[in-house]
Amino acid sequence: MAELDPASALGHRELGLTDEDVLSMYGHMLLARAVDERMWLMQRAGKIPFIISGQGHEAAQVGTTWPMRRNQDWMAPYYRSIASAITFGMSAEDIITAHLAKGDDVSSGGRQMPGHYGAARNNIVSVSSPVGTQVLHAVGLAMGAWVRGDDMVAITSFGEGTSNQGEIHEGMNFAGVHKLPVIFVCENNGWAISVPLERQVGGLSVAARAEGYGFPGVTVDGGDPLACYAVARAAHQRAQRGDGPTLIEARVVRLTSHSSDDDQRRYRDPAEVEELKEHDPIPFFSNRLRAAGLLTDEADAALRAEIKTEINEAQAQAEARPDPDAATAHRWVYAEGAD
Amino acid sequence: MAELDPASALGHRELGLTDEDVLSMYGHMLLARAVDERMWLMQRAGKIPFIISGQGHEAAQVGTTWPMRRNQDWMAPYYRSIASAITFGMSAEDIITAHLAKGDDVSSGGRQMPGHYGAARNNIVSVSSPVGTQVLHAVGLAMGAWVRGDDMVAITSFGEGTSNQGEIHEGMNFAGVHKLPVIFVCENNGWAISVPLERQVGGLSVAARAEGYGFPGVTVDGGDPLACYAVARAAHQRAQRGDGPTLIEARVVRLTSHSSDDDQRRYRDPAEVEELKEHDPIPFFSNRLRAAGLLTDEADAALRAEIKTEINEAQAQAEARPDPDAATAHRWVYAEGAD
Amino acid sequence: MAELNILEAIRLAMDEEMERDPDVMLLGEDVGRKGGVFGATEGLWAKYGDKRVLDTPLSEALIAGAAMGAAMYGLRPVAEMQFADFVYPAFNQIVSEISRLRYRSNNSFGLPIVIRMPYGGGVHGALYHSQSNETYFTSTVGLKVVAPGTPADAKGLLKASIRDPDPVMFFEHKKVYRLFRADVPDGDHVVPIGRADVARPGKHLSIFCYGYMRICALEAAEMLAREDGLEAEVVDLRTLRPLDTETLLASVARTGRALVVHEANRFGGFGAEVAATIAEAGFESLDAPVTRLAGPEVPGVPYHHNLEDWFMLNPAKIVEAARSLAAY
Amino acid sequence: MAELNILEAIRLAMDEEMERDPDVMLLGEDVGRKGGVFGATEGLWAKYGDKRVLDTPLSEALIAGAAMGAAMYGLRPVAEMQFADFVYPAFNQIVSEISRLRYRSNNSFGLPIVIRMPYGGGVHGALYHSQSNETYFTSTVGLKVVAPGTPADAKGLLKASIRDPDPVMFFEHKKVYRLFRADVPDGDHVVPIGRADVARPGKHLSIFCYGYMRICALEAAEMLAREDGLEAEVVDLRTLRPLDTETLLASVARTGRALVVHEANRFGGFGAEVAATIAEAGFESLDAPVTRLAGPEVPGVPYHHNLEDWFMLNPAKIVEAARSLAAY
Ligand SMILES: Cc1ncc(C[n+]2csc(CCOP(=O)(O)OP(=O)(O)O)c2C)c(N)n1
Ligand SMILES: Cc1ncc(C[n+]2csc(CCOP(=O)(O)OP(=O)(O)O)c2C)c(N)n1
Ligand SMILES: [Mg+2]
Ligand SMILES: [Mg+2]
Repeated sequence: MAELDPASALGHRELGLTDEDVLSMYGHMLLARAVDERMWLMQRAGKIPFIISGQGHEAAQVGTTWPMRRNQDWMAPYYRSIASAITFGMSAEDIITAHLAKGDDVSSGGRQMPGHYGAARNNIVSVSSPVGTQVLHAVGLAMGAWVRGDDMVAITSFGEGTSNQGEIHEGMNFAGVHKLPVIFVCENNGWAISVPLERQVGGLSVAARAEGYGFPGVTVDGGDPLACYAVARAAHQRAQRGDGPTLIEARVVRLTSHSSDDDQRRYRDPAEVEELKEHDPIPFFSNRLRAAGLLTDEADAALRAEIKTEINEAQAQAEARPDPDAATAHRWVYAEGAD
Repeated sequence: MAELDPASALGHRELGLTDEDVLSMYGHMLLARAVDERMWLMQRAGKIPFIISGQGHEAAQVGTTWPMRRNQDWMAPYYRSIASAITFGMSAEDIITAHLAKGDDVSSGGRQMPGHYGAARNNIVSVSSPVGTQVLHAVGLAMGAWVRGDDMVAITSFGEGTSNQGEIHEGMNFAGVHKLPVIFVCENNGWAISVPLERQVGGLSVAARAEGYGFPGVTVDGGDPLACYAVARAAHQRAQRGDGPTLIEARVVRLTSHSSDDDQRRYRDPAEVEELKEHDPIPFFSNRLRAAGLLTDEADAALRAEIKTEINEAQAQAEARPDPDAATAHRWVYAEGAD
Repeated sequence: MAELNILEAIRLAMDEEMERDPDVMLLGEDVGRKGGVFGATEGLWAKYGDKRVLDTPLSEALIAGAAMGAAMYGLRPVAEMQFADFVYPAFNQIVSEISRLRYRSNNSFGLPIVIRMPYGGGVHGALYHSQSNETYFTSTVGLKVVAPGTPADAKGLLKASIRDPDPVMFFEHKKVYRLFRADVPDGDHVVPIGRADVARPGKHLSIFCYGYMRICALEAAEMLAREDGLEAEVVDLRTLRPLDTETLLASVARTGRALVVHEANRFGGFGAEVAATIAEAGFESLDAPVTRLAGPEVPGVPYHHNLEDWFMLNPAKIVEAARSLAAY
Repeated sequence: MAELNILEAIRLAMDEEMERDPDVMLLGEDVGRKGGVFGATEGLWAKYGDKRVLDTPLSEALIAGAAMGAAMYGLRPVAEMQFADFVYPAFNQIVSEISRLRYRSNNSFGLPIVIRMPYGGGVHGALYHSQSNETYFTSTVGLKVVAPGTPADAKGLLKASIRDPDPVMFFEHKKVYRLFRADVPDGDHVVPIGRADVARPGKHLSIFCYGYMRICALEAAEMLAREDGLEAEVVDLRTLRPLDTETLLASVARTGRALVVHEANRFGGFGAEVAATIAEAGFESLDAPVTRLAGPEVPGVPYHHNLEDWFMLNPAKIVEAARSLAAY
């Protein structure tokens, strides 16, 4: 009797998700968080000079990237996209290796800063630092698929402060003109380093901008992975149908300071910082899964233990990898043999 | 008996305009058109190598700039802004002198191309060619007044193709955040050189973008100077009250090719080109003034004759001015005496 | 062999490459139905359709950034900036992104992109339709920079650029677009990037130039030969980055005198690199200081022809500089 | 006299100028409450309020463009780009607009704007938080470019820049922000733009440098004196545009040898202009080729310290280059 099954209250089945799927989503969130926390530890231990964190964004990232088809769709992420990168196929070891800047790190061979993910083999565009540039790359990927007539959907993410870069406007408008298959995800955590939403975004809503480009903008609770999944799935279907882009504004929290170089207590109300924990998407989803009868304390503990082992191994393996060799530092400015 | 007075049907009195005012608006439109036509003649006669025209935009320009206070408010115009510049205080002679690139041309002393107006003495920012840059300057002027606490309103204009430049997004958003006293006027003539609105503007409405920045966007018939005046007056009042910017999208027609270097028959439907004349704002307003009993054939003819004389004199005087001296070409890169 | 002007050669190169390779696409403002404001893409929209010859909105950052995305996806975009003067809104995409992707991804991604830009003065274009802004790109590691001066080179270098696995900034001087016709080899005529061309051999001094200055320098060399009996060697650099230092230095070794000529302003211009390279690596060959002749230190070409003439280099100015150098 | 580091000197210059002139205002990302990501504006928001110390949205073109509008209105904006690496979205405003307005308006408008930019590597910032991109601005006519290397110069040059009637790009090397403290004159200490500083006199060769390289060059000069008995003259250019050619040439006239040192990549870097100027105007003084020592030809500083160390110049590398040059 469906109405007595607490799991049905979760609503995931209507979205075409199995019980396994939602547990797997939860697992991805946990894994992303665990990698993230580990990197802060490594930073404090002096192993990594700098870290920039995705804590608080995991539900939005896992939810919005979940409908994307691995090795077919493409992603142009940003520096907080640990959970997105993991959902798209990068491993915990890949992420930690990148942060240790090892010579065979898949993102950049140790050339880029922490937080700059990328993997051609996973269709993940390499992150660069100037905020917002990736939005145009996602639009270009979508344009490429449209020119060729391929079934491909591109997704890209960025912060609400970044939404004020001119390039984002140019990209969204063009995607609107040609109804390109691209999904724009704004992870709105209310802060761009020290500048709050009210001083960043005229009108306070990033989603509201989509209408001006002729496509839908939706605001979603970025703490709820299933709500994020629902809007992203609709966006993915829309893109595949040739109906064009969607802008998703996921309201999230930034649980940490902007980066390990920042101290948010200098500009953020202590009460607000105190309250942040209540908006942590991980206990939120964990509780929902328990309420739905999909997760027990034991299963949760087992999952976390498994992840811990994975991270320990990932760190050990990553640390054992060779550092980059200065003798290769001049390479790959241009294709080799080409000039 | 007001209801029997045909002039009241024009509705200008409700807008606070006297009969003289509307006739003066009409005069400004005629003058701008006459200057414009004269420049095409001069171009064909080989006196000016290049011209870019405001024909079709006059009602929108006179209407939107009419509420601005000369020598108090500021304007950052664009290359079609002949009628705006004239309304703000530049003379026919100034405009023709600029096109002849004379040495004492107030805009640039012969340094800039035709169409690049500007006059510090009239609070008109010098036009440059990269489209859209002026929007940020208007925002900066408004910011300056806001920082100082001055009563000043800035107005800026640009085409609908230009609305897709990233800089416009950055400027509008910032103006929205701080409710700066600035009026954005998009003169939407449906074409950006050869690229039509449908391939330029996602969603087809520029005005719709304002909402995304938290301020009103209004679409207005740019062929009707009083309608344009009405929205601009409201925008000016709003700005003065500290309520922030307004985006006005004036739907106009481009009666000419993009410039004297272009031939619109190469890309524009002949039927559309044929039909353009029907949307000419000058006969439209002339007819309305006649219907309102404010203009007779004789008065119109007299006004036109007067303008013709003005233009003839302006041309004669402009032509008599000295050409720039190459010996001065190196000057004013920096303030002189400063290094 | 066909007799073509540079504009026709450029169009032909794009046409042939689009026929050869379905991944080649064009994008830019007015490149479609209108065929470009200079006509460089005329006829291609009708032939290849709306998507492969794509009229973009008036958004230069989009043009460059979308080209980058499409190139990652596997296409070979040829983007047009309507004027070199209007490339700056795309500067972030070109300099932060396009030039660096291969390096920063440790060769995971490469970007076969060409950005074509009409540049240069002497066309009554004033400050914003006359710029020679190659220096911003020649000093950017990760880009290649090409500036042809003949129809054959225009065709051959554009083909090489389209086939190149890395981003190429392709500078087309507006003044020579239709200035003259010359023989252009048919079919697969590819001029390798990175090689200068000794356009005229000589023994008394070397003139280094590119683009429109090639034509001016050749004319100047004629005058010098005729009037002064001076044999100037004219070296057309053709590719500015990577620079063909070997050919440069060999020329200076022969002549002992180097005159570097370009239209862009002198201070910090590309000529500084050429001069510094010669001054350092060719020190022993030099019988006189490496001399630069360049556009004046003003922020753009002023409009009125009195002022524009003052600004522009021409054969007479080159002759004058060459005479002083030869007399040193 | 106070003992300050460069960061403190910069903050003090802004504070004093804001006190002196109510038209001076600051704008940029995080310059307000946070006091800037490096702390350069710390305390100023509390002192001068929200409007005169204005946190902008994350929009660099806006920062530059609004500064221009405000300057036309009569203010004297001091804009901060959070990192020099992030100036490119503002490039159009700076290069098309800010640098040209006075010229193109025939002196109707002038723009007293300062754009402050933390630049330079050696701080584990990788490709996008390490750039030395001064070349894009030194080759732009209409801008002035300043790069101090001492606390006193930082204060004095920033004051001169704020008072200057024209736009100044002000480069602050991140690595020296807090590297050392030194005496800074109190009050109205203004160092004129356009004058180099002979930081250490010498007779065997001249080392031309700026910013962080001043410190490295002075250390190198110590080592050369101690270990080789070579007296290197260290000339800190301080202002890159306009360049103090007089001081440069006078130094080369004394030493006969010139080593130009900068962290930016070599090809087309600012050193090319310095070298070309010396090679041309100082030809008769030179006993050896003008030599450039610069960052390697890669598109940015790579992150891992193995790679970053490979990239960065340091006293030892300068010593080595100086020795070769002296031995020529
Ligand atoms: C073009 C550019 N300007 C400035 C910066 C410095 N910066 C890095 S992150 C950041 C704030 C971004 O805020 P938001 O977009 O809201 O993303 P969040 O970090 O909050 O997720 C800034 C100013 C940058 N990386 N790129
Ligand atoms: C940044 C930039 N890119 C390209 C151009 C070339 N250009 C000049 S006007 C124009 C079309 C402008 O169209 P729109 O904004 O609709 O204004 P309209 O001319 O129709 O009034 C173009 C592409 C330019 N001036 N600036
Ligand atoms: Mg944020
Ligand atoms: Mg238009």
